[in-house]
Amino acid sequence: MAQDVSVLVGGKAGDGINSAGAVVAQLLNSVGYHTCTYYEYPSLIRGGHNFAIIRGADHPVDVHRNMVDYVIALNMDTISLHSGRFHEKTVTVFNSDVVKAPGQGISVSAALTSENAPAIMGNSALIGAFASSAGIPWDTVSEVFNRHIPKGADINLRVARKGYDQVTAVHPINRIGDRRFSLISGNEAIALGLIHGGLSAYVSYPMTPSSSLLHFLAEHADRFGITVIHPENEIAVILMALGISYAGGRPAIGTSGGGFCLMTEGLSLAGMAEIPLVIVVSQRTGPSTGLPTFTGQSDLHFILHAGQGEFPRFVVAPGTAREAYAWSAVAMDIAGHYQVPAIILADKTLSEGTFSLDPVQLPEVPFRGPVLWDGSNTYHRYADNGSVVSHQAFPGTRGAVVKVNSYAHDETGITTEEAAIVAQMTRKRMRKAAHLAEAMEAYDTVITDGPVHAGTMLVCWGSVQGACTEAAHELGLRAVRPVVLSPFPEIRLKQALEGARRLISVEENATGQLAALLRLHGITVDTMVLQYDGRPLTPEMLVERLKEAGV
Amino acid sequence: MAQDVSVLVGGKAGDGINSAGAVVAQLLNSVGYHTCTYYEYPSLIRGGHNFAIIRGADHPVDVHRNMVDYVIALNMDTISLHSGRFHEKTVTVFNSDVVKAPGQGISVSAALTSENAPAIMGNSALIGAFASSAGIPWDTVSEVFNRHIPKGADINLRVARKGYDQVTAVHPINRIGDRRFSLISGNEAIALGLIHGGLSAYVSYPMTPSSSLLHFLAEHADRFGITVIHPENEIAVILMALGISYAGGRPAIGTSGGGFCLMTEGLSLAGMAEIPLVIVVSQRTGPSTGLPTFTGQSDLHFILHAGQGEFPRFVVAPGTAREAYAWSAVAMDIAGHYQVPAIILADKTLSEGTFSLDPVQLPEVPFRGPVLWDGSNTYHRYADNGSVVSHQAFPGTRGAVVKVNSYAHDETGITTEEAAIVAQMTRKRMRKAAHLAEAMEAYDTVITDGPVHAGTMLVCWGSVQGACTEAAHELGLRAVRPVVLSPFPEIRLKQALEGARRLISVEENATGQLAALLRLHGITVDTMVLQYDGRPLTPEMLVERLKEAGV
Amino acid sequence: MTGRHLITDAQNTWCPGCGNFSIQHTLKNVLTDLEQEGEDLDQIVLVSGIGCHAKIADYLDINSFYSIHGRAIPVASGIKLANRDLKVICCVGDGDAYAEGLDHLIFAAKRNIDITVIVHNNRVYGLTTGQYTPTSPHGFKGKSTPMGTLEYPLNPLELMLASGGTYIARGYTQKRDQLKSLIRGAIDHKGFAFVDVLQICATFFNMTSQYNPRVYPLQEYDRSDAGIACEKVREWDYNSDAPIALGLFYQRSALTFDEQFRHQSLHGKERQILIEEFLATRQ
Amino acid sequence: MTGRHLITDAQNTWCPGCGNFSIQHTLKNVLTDLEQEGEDLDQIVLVSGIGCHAKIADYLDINSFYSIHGRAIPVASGIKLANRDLKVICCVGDGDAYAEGLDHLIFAAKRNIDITVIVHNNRVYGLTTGQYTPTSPHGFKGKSTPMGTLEYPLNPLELMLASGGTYIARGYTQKRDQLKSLIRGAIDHKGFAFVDVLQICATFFNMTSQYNPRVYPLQEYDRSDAGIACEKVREWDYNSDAPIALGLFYQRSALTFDEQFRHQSLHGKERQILIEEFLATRQ
Ligand SMILES: Cc1ncc(C[n+]2csc(CCOP(=O)(O)OP(=O)(O)O)c2C)c(N)n1
Ligand SMILES: Cc1ncc(C[n+]2csc(CCOP(=O)(O)OP(=O)(O)O)c2C)c(N)n1
Ligand code: SF4
Ligand code: SF4
Ligand SMILES: [Mg+2]
Ligand SMILES: [Mg+2]
Repeated sequence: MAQDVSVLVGGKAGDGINSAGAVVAQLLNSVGYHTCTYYEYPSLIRGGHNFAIIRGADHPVDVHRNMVDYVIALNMDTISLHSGRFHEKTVTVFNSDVVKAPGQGISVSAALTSENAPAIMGNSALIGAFASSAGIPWDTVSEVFNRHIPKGADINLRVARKGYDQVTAVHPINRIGDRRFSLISGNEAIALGLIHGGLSAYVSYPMTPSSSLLHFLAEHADRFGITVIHPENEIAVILMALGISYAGGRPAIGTSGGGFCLMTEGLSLAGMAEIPLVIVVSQRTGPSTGLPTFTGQSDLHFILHAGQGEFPRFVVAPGTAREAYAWSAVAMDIAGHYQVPAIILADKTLSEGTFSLDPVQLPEVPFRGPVLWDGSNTYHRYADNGSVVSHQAFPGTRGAVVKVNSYAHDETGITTEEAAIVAQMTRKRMRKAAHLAEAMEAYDTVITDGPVHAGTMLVCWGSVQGACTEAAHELGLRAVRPVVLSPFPEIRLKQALEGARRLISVEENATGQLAALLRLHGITVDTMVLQYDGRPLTPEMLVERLKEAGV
Repeated sequence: MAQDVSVLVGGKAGDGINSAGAVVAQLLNSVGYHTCTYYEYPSLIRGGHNFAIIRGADHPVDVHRNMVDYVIALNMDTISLHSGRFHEKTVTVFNSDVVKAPGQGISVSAALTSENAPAIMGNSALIGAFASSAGIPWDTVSEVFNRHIPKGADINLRVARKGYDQVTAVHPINRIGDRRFSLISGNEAIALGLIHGGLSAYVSYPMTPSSSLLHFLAEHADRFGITVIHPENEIAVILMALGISYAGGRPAIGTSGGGFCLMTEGLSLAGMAEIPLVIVVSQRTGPSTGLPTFTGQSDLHFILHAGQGEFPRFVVAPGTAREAYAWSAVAMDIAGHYQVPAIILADKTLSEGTFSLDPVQLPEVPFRGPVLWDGSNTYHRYADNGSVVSHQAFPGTRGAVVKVNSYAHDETGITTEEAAIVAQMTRKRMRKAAHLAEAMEAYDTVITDGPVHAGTMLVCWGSVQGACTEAAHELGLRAVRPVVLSPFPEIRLKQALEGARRLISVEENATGQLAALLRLHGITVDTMVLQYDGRPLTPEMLVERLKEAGV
Repeated sequence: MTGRHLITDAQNTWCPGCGNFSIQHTLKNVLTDLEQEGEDLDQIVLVSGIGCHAKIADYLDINSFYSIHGRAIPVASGIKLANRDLKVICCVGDGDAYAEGLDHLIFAAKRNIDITVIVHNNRVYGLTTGQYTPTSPHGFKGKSTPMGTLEYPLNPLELMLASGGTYIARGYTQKRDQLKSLIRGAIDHKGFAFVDVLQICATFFNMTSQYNPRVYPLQEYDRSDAGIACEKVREWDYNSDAPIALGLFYQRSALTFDEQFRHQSLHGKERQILIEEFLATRQ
Repeated sequence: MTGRHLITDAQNTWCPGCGNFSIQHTLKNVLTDLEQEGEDLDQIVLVSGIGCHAKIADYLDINSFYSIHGRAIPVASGIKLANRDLKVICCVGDGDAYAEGLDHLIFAAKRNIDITVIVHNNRVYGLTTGQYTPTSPHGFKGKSTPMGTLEYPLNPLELMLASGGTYIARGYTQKRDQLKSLIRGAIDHKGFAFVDVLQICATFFNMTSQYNPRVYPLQEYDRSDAGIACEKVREWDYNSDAPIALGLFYQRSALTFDEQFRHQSLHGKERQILIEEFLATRQ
């Protein structure tokens, strides 16, 4: 039987649900499970209901499930709001000081008092109790605490022990392997991918759900030798980054939809002036401020068309942390090589979820590298010499006058209004799109899963792939997903979808944006399953929705 | 034989080509011609080559032609740069002080000296000479000057007379009617339409080719009882306008692509908060600063998808000044009624061109009017009571607390994160799109011209319709054009295109944005004729391009 | 509506000890006073940006425009321009008004548009969980600057003085009576009124122990003297350990932007005639 | 490249009599001097916004980034951050830097990033054919304000002083020698240097006859005294008929933003190892 367990930890904002969730995930990690963790919290700092669902399995998992096997309840809401997630055998571990429920209550206050520990360590008692109820050996608990809560591990462990000792194993989670994965969030995977791809500077203005990317890179700036800047607003963000790129740096920027709006003028400048730039956009529920801490997939067409005028762009929507890592590195490379903006389109579920990454089998990323001036001939920034791109030189290079320009310009970068030159330079820019599309044939731009001959196929993009893949497995369907959205992998997608009698798109928006994109490429979706309340689809929810749709 | 004459006036920037063109157009207007005038000028204040092509005909005309029958040359460039436009019988009138050419030279300096007139009046001498060469009676010249150059008409007329007397009629332009039309630019037509639609305030930051809309409305603010504001930047523009609209005003704003980028965040706010707003976007050659004084049609998809998240919007692209007038009024009404952003998508050719509008047969515009709160029951800004839209009330209304919100909100306008309410309010907003689409059935959303059974059909949008219609006439094709682009008139367009064996899209961009939009709606374009050097297509250019394409 | 409750049913989600409570309470009291003096509260509009501070738009049961981050001020300006009878109050954050949308603040002051801007200046981005803002002290260790900022803070009062503001004040969330009189004064002031409120952020930047010993009320002087005001304003630069003056630093009267517009409201037929008249000039 | 021509082949399209010629000429002379003193002109970068002024990017044959309206300053900041060896000069317009992108100017000053900003302050939007800008005098009749503006101008020097600028100067296009020394001083200054240049717009706002009788060179005083500088800066408010001081108003030395970043450049393999090391901490 497949090993697959889910643990819910819930409490008030400010109760430390995030770190409790992280420790639980590490406990599962320590006994050999692949994990993923979903965090849900309202847009406020204290109070309100926060929860995490940690799932562990003997196979890679990218999505949490509705039903949970263990509940760690810091407050009563955790029981009452989530009762629908409990099954007969769900083990409940709770703080008996504030929660009345059947199951394993322990007095957190008593545990704290006896160890003379501060209130903030209360979670440790419950984690200890959970570990015990799940039959996780004390050694493992102790190792995880020492490793991941280095500050105050001792006293935390003493508190945890109080909880551990009050509870007996109800429903053991067995050790299933000896490998431990690295647990990282989607945003961390993006950050590491960017670094792998050569990142030299990250510029960003905080905006959920992209902020943790800024925080992570700021924290590790010295470690990775990068410059991290948080300027006055998103307009400054993109323009600074373009300055950095022009001067030879390799910048990325990050934001969410509202901040991206303010970057669109700079995006068009990047397109016209052919300045490499990577932009991470993590989607949340829109429009406008919307639900800032909830997920969504409603910015696809905006991202594909943002900025006045026409210019090629690379858009990739990774669906897993591993893909986020690999494609972020690729995006850095593509931007640098083709001198185009490259957009990594994520969403809250991916950005803020935590996933198991295999640290010894990191994806291999083929690098093209930038096309640099070799110093011969007079340097012309926009030379149209038949090659794919003009050669880049950076200011400070001896003998090169490097002129970039937002106006229509000639090969030297000087403004022109001459019709023939304008048309030629437009073709030169647009040509890059064709080359880029060709180059993409070497990458896994379309992911497929499930039986090739399934009559019904699901098509989706981004993080919703987790639910799609599992629902498809359950229902015997095929799941197909374009990872790269521009240039659109039309041919490969058509091949992947060949033979489908019924095509169902699954998206977290209200209009079916992928379905529209498919239609544009001659692929007709028969049914759309749309989810737009900010909550990500789980496999169970999707199975139900598919059954409603007659699958 | 059809009467159809074209006059080119050329000189340096700062030479007053615009006003010379306007006077020539009025001369043709005075002898009963329908006119249109195209202005082309580089992005600079003095020097550089400017020209105007004025076309007059016995039928409505919306586009200039390549070939001209008269040339008024203020400088040598006008002859040398445009020689390709001259035919055997082209009459050349020029300033012999600076131009050497065959034709009718007059010494402008002599004319000025003899009348003791300032240099700036030099054009009058050439206009006089042109009028004479075209056989336009002196009375007509005198009347036009008195009417349209009220300041200094006398002395201008004396200078004009000098030119008039030195030249004889070569190729007379006969009076063909007694009606005079009103000559207005596309931007003026938009302005008047907005006023007709109830405009109370216009907010804008200057940006070519939208600036003349700001200038016109600023100049006539008192006349039309409107408030005109030019704030610090485009972000302030849209947010101020949203404040005005919320408070019960009826604002419009205007810009071009680069400025529109900065408005996208406010646009999404308008969508979420359901605040009526009309936005005029006049396109120029992109991307980025591009060719600021040249035309383009490359912002369609950006306009259709701008702003994070999903919300209904109305997008109309008028093709003529008359349509600009009518649809601008409609846009005001639609925005107010459906509480959505309404975008009028123009381009430089339409915005800055001058056209003949029949002042006694202004288009009739059916008005729906806003849906207002009647004072009964407690006021809830976002009441979802089964009707198409929530009732509007404005702050200051006794008994109504009017709360609008960029966050996901409940019916009262207070922030919510509850899944069910979020989904319900999303549906409530999206429902407006369906209602709007239905309402559009009462409007002429698709324009057709030419034989119904033509095997080859041209499809286009916006100002390029002028060239399309004439080329279609010449080649016996059918020309079809959606005026409304969102909600897209799919059914009507399919009806209009029924029977086409070959469908050719004609657009002023490099990727075929209308063709893509059609594909999205199941209509496949076979051939695209694309023009992207900033110069509008003329009928002759298009005929040639179509012939090259095998038509 | 009179004698109304002024507080909505929305659940309040500020952290315990947050200075926003104090501002909300003060504003509510000011509104209650106004109502008792015969003002119609339906003529009040609250505009907010996005941030912890901005939740006040949900909490106060008056007309409100809960706008977007950094952009409350142009919204407020538009509202005032469309209806001069409204009293428009803007509650903005320091990230909001001093970073994302600083230009709007400066231009509102320049225009002397008759609105009131209350900055909930907790010197940190609260809602996005603790990054530095333009008024955070040098070396502030926030999530985006874990090694400490490399910049010195702006002095918003000095900027306002340089921008033409006609009512410039600073309050503190722990001096409620004074805060009330400053906010009331701002609302009563005809023209652009600016109140920088030192607001405690209990979670990310609790400055109570720094502020309490340093704050003092400004003494009497001619409030219309820009020279003295400038000196007073520069006494504390939002970074040093200098004493922190609280009160009204500067006030002068001047024409407002909004009062210079003539408002005419034309109806359908009138518009039609004016359009036809205009078109005749182009014949 | 040495002894180079410095002027491109691009056709110059400024109006006859335009003050931009003077700025271009001055800048060219400064560059020539620098080169003669052994500076490598390949290390100079010019960044411009959009407007008449910005055409200087086409005309000077040096590295240039012809950016977008209002946004030259963040571009320049980025360039400096990426390569501290470059000398970065920003030529911006008054519409550009005081309206569309004012916040960037203020934040560049606040950060004291080591770039030079030269504002071609013709007090009008030239390229868009004559609208008022933030420094146009009250009542200015431009195309967007045909009845005259209702606002008073900003005093950019005062704003810069309030924002932490470390080199604040004003020049005039008809005082070329002084202008040259001010620009040279700005380039030599380590930190954020700001030169507001009163520039004649021959076509839309020719102030020659107003400026010529009023301008005078600033006398000696301690340039690092912010108090005196403030007084001097406030003497003329860009609106009144007061005398117009030209020269360097204020200068002080301070750490720059850019010099506080440690630059490390890691290569592929090093990055890989660091990533693996990091991932191990998450096991
Ligand atoms: C364009 C944009 N960028 C970023 C954000 C994310 N954001 C929301 S609130 C906030 C900062 C709030 O700080 P402040 O204005 O000081 O308010 P506080 O929470 O401290 O009251 C930010 C950056 C946003 N909503 N919109
Ligand atoms: C976002 C944006 N808005 C508006 C414009 C149009 N525009 C181009 S230049 C300019 C004003 C230039 O004024 P200024 O900066 O004073 O420069 P000057 O021409 O006077 O040198 C404007 C508004 C633009 N290019 N981009
Ligand atoms: S984070 Fe700070 S500002 Fe926000 S609610 Fe909590 S205490 Fe108040
Ligand atoms: S319009 Fe003014 S600023 Fe522009 S080039 Fe002409 S004189 Fe110079
Ligand atoms: Mg704050
Ligand atoms: Mg200017």
